[in-house]
Amino acid sequence: QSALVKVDGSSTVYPITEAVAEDFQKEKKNAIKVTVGISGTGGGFKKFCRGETDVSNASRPILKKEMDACKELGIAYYELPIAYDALTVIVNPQNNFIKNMTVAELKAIWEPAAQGKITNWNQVNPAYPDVPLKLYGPGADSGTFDYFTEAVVGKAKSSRGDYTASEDDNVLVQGVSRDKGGLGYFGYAYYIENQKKLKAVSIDNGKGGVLPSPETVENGSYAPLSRPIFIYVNAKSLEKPEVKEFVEFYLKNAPKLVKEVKYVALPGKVYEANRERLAKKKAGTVFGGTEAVGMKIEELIKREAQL
Amino acid sequence: MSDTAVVAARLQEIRRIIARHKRWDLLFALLGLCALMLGVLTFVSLFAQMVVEGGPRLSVDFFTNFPSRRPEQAGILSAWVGSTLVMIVTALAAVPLGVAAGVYLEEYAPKNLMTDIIEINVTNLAGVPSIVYGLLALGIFVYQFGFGQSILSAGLTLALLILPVVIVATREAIRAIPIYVREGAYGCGATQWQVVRDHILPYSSAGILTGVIIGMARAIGETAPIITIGALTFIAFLPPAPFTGEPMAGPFDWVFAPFTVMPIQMFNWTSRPEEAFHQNAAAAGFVLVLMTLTMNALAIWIRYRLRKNIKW
Amino acid sequence: MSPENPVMSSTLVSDAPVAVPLDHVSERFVRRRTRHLRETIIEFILLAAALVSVATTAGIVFILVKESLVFFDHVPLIDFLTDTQWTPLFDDAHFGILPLVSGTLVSSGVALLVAIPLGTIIAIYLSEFAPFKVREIAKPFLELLGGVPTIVYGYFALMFITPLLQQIYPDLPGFNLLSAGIVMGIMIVPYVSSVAEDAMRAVPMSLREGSYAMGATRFQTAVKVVAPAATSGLAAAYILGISRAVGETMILAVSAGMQPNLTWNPLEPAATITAYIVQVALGDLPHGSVGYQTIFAAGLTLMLITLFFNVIGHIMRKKFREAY
Amino acid sequence: MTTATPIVKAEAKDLNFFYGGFHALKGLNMPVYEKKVTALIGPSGCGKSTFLRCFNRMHDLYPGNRYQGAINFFPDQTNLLAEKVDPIEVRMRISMVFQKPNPFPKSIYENVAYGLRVRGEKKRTVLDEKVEEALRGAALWDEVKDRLDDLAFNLSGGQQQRLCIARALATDPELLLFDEPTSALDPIATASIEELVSELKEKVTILIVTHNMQQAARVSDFTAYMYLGELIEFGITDQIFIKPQKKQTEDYITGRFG
Amino acid sequence: MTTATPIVKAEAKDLNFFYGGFHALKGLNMPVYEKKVTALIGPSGCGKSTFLRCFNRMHDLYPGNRYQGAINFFPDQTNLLAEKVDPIEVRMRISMVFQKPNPFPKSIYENVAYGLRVRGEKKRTVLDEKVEEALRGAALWDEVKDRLDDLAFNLSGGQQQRLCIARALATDPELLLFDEPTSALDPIATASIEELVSELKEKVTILIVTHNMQQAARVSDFTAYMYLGELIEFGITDQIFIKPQKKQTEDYITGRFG
Ligand SMILES: Nc1ncnc2c1ncn2[C@@H]1O[C@H](COP(=O)(O)OP(=O)(O)OP(=O)(O)O)[C@@H](O)[C@H]1O
Ligand SMILES: Nc1ncnc2c1ncn2[C@@H]1O[C@H](COP(=O)(O)OP(=O)(O)OP(=O)(O)O)[C@@H](O)[C@H]1O
Ligand SMILES: [Mg+2]
Ligand SMILES: [Mg+2]
Ligand SMILES: O=P([O-])([O-])[O-]
Repeated sequence: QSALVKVDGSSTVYPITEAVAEDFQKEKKNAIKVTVGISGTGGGFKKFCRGETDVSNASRPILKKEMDACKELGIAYYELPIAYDALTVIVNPQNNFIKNMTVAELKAIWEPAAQGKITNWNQVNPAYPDVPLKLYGPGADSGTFDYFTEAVVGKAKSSRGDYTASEDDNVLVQGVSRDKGGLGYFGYAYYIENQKKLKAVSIDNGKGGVLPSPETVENGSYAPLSRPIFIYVNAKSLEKPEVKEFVEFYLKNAPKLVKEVKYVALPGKVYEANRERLAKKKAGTVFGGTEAVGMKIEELIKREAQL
Repeated sequence: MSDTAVVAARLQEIRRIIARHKRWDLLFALLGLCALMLGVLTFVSLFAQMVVEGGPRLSVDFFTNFPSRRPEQAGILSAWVGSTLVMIVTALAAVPLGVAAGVYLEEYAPKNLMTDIIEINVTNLAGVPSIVYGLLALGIFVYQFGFGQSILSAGLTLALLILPVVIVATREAIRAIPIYVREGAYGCGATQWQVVRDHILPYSSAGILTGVIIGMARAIGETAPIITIGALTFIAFLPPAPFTGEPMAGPFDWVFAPFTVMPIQMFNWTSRPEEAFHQNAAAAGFVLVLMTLTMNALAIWIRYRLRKNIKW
Repeated sequence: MSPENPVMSSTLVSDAPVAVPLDHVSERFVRRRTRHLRETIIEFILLAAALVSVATTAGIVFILVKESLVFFDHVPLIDFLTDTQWTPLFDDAHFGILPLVSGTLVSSGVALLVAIPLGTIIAIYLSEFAPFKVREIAKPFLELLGGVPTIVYGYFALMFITPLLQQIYPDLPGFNLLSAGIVMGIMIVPYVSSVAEDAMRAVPMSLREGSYAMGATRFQTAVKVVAPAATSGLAAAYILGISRAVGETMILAVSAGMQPNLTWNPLEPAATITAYIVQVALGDLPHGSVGYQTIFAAGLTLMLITLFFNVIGHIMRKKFREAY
Repeated sequence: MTTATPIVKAEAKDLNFFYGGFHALKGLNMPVYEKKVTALIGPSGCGKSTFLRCFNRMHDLYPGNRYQGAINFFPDQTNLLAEKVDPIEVRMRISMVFQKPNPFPKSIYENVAYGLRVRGEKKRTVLDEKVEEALRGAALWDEVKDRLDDLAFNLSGGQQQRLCIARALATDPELLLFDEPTSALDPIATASIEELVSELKEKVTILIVTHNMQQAARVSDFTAYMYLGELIEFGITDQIFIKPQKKQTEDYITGRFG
Repeated sequence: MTTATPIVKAEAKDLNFFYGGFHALKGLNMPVYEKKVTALIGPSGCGKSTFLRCFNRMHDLYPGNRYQGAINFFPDQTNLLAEKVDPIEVRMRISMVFQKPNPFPKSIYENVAYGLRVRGEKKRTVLDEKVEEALRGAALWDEVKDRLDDLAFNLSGGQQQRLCIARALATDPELLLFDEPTSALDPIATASIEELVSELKEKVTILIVTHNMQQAARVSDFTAYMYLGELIEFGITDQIFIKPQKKQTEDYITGRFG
């Protein structure tokens, strides 16, 4: 039986891990095998906390419930942020009255109170024309949704419900690109690949509109909609040489591969910090079982240092 | 009025009525043809679209490569092998189980409340969403029986999923066997099992096959339940072939191997942002339909051979 | 002689055989032990196979009920049944199943409005009108419709049918139950048409002859005699179709909008029970949370709905079958 | 038997029939006289049913069947088998009752009304009247008049057969074909149907197939004996049974056959 | 007719039979003599087939059927209808040939060999020998000896019926039941089967149902006339046909029935 590294979890993180696994296997000439599954962050953690997988992809930090489950079986883990996903707010390309939106405007649109009431662009801002407002977003079971609501509305999972939801972001792309009054949000990669059909909205967080781009994400100016995504590594698995090699390979090659699959790489020092944590065996999460919104990279590193 | 005149008048009346009714005949024949064409054309256009979009991706490499982040290098090797193996397990489980259940209900079961309950139960299972089968299988096959996230678990899950179709088809096929064939066999002193083995099963096999085909066509396209029980998406190696490798694999080791299947690969590519992956998805869809087609063609051929010898 | 004692018109009758002891059974006619045992074992095995489907149901029900019980600890049943909002994963959580039920019923309804007439017409056409060759070729072809991956249908609805409908009805939202239902209907057509055609072909030729002999046309024979005579088989076909429609997932997840919306209007977007279950089962939610458990309560509801239809269908079919 | 020369209602002329490659009827020539009962007898498989079913073009329902020759129908002298004659038109004039009662899965009323509805009759009063008349004609009215909405399947075999006769009568056919109408019935039902046939011939021409020679002798005016697809002998029933011209016929009738 | 006193092979004693609630056979008492042909005649629906099928417990196949009384079988002195008797053992000794030829969709050889295979015979030589013997016994050997692997369906109706007889003969039954074996056949096939029956009785006891009185007269030694589930008259065939004791029987036989 040749060495095997088992990874499962988030579909958002999947493309990165797939790229890493592919290259890793090539480099090891198939002496070490890697498998990657997609059962969602929640499904991934379920397996992870039963000790069935070595690495779990996660598009959000581990939550209280999952921490408890892991603890129950004595599973310790390392939490490694590996990339940024810039949540991108997009509108139909024919929409020429929107270039820039404030977080407050987004909140007015998405907060629960808006349900059934804010149905026209001119209700968002009287300067906007009389065009029906149609909303598109990820399903309420996704990390993206949790993050967006917390960042925009101010409370995780607090959102209006009358929007078209899909787990498949391409469906959202289709929706907004065919709907003149459409507005939606999803991962940056989908915007990059569909720039012809969509228009990104720059986000004004008090300091003028900022469009998502690798630079603005990395320098922290695209806020509060850039979120880190993670892999979690089973501490016991890490004692196995194949898992150790894989994770090291992951951290080493992440900057290059993350870019290749159209996500935004974290600053080099984060990967550095990750390596250090592994070396110093600093297990656990820095988020305490809750969503962390708008956390700057610096803050993240600082928190990690406290582990 | 003469007799002839009366008849002539009547004839005229009849002809008028017939002409009127014939219009309906024609209209309905057209309507039927249109309905048929609607179905057939939908299929043809779906298929054509997959060919047009995915055609350029079809090459030997596409079949022999593992998944990759680079769309032009990504292939479906692990997926088609996985689908084939899972289908084998599914067929091996669903066909005997479904046929045995059908035989029991049709030939053995006393016609009482219990049969009614089993009958309702079977049709009811046909309406349970496939993902629920996945949840069940995760608990039973993966954990309870300890089969793990393997080809075996997946095959059995899909077998449960298509069981109702196989059972219903089996029963219908058995019902079509004329009663006098049974009587002839019993008349020779055959026991119930001998009648089933020597007559009922051979003569109903064509109809059973139809049910197996419909069921397998559904099974090969299922995604959700297989994901639930833990099929992978990236897997760059194949299950161990019997008696190969180091240490040598046993004859059935492959059933416990991790795997992926075509619809998962396809689903994954569909939801990727890059357009090029969507072409891969179309190509995978094309291959999937082709696999279904092959399965169907095989079965239709067998069915034809079986039917040739049997006409009541 | 009385009629009870038949006339024995010959002397032969007098030499009646020796009286037979009442329950004497000669060795030759007693049951062979091994054979009987083998038959019993086989019957038992077959019964066991039949019980697999029962066990499957039991397993499903067990899982659904077990998890639902936890769910109903958090959510009163009355809310579940009467609340008109389904937002279990939102901060302001509501647990009214009705929007999902309405979505399920409307989408299935649309699908059946497509599949049943279309399937029936095709079945009648194939069994009563089409030349032999057309039937033999068209039927397997149609059956292929059931083999196209449903995700392909989902995109077909979204990218082709919806724009097409928007040509006719410009106000149609990009996601709606109508186009999802239509495509689902097309997918189900072979289920209905194949089984229905089998049923109609099984109608004895003597009934057709009776009708034609009265001077009826093909259409009259098909509609007035053959179809009514095949009612039981048609019902089976429809029930299979309904089951398939109610259980379908992917098409709806892709093209219906996934928006829990208490509406009976197929022109609106909505979510169905199945689409909701898949979405959550494969999503980010921590397992074991109330949000995750909603899928079991939803699944249980769906199962009860299908059970309801199935029992009605079963009773109806039995009644019709007795008519023969 | 009446003494006046009977009128020809229909007449087979050099009639041949083929089931695909099988030559089932071989050059038949035979008249059917108006308002008489003509019986077709002969051993099993000799082509009686095949012949009968030519009259209302039943064979058109199955592929591969082929007619040759003519069945001329009077008074309009139509060749029923001609290409350009619509089989539906033929069947509207010539009704048939089958060996096994084959009522439709409908109510008694609707069964009888079926032929009328097929002809486009919708008026309830007309239907009511015709249905009653036909049921009376088939000697069934008294038994079913209170349960016209019952399913036809709930009738006994003999009643079902009489229902089928009523169905055939309702449309005032010019010729009535019976294919062994009593072979599936018990003796009591058989007797009542034989009686009915005798009554019916006052109004309509009847051609009846039977494997029961006693029945042929009882109900028919003319009898035709067929053997292996050929018409061996045709004549007045009494003559056929008392003094057949052909040895073959005699053998068959006296049971010394084989 | 032989002159020696015949031996009783089987005997119905107060036999009643019920299809669910329907009382189909009413207190039948009748012997079946060894190596003789006994014919059952009577109008359609009188219970001939029902009676015949009691002998090999065919009714056991359907739910709701009920026997009462006994059919005693000799020399075993066993009541075939007794609870403890295994119907399969009964059928292994009492073969049946049905009204419609019902060969299995298998080869000619396999059709005949089936009864032997059911009994566990696997030796090819034994099978070959018995199959040939049975086919010769059914007067079919010469016609089919070169095509034993052909499908049975490719035979003509008469050949199929003889094949079914061969199938029944292959297992050396003690009693052979025929249910209207020629009613679906043409006269030539009928004649050959009647001849066969006459030959067979040298080896085996035969009980035959027929609706054809000439046939009964030709082939049987004893005849039983049934009516509405009752046995009206039983006796030596010649006596029954020439001088029946009952008016009812006479009426039926002379065709003056109804
Ligand atoms: N559909 C068919 N295809 C081929 N041959 C047929 C078909 N129907 C009947 N025959 C043959 O045609 C011949 C005449 O059959 P037909 O049914 O007319 O006989 P019949 O005189 O009515 O016999 P019976 O008294 O048994 O009803 C028979 O040899 C029969 O085998
Ligand atoms: N399965 C059954 N259920 C109920 N009644 C039946 C069943 N089979 C036959 N009968 C009835 O039993 C009676 C005797 O039937 P049986 O078949 O023995 O008649 P038969 O003398 O063989 O007539 P035929 O000459 O028409 O074959 C008939 O009245 C028939 O309707
Ligand atoms: Mg006939
Ligand atoms: Mg009978
Ligand atoms: O698969 P996700 O957890 O990233 O939605």
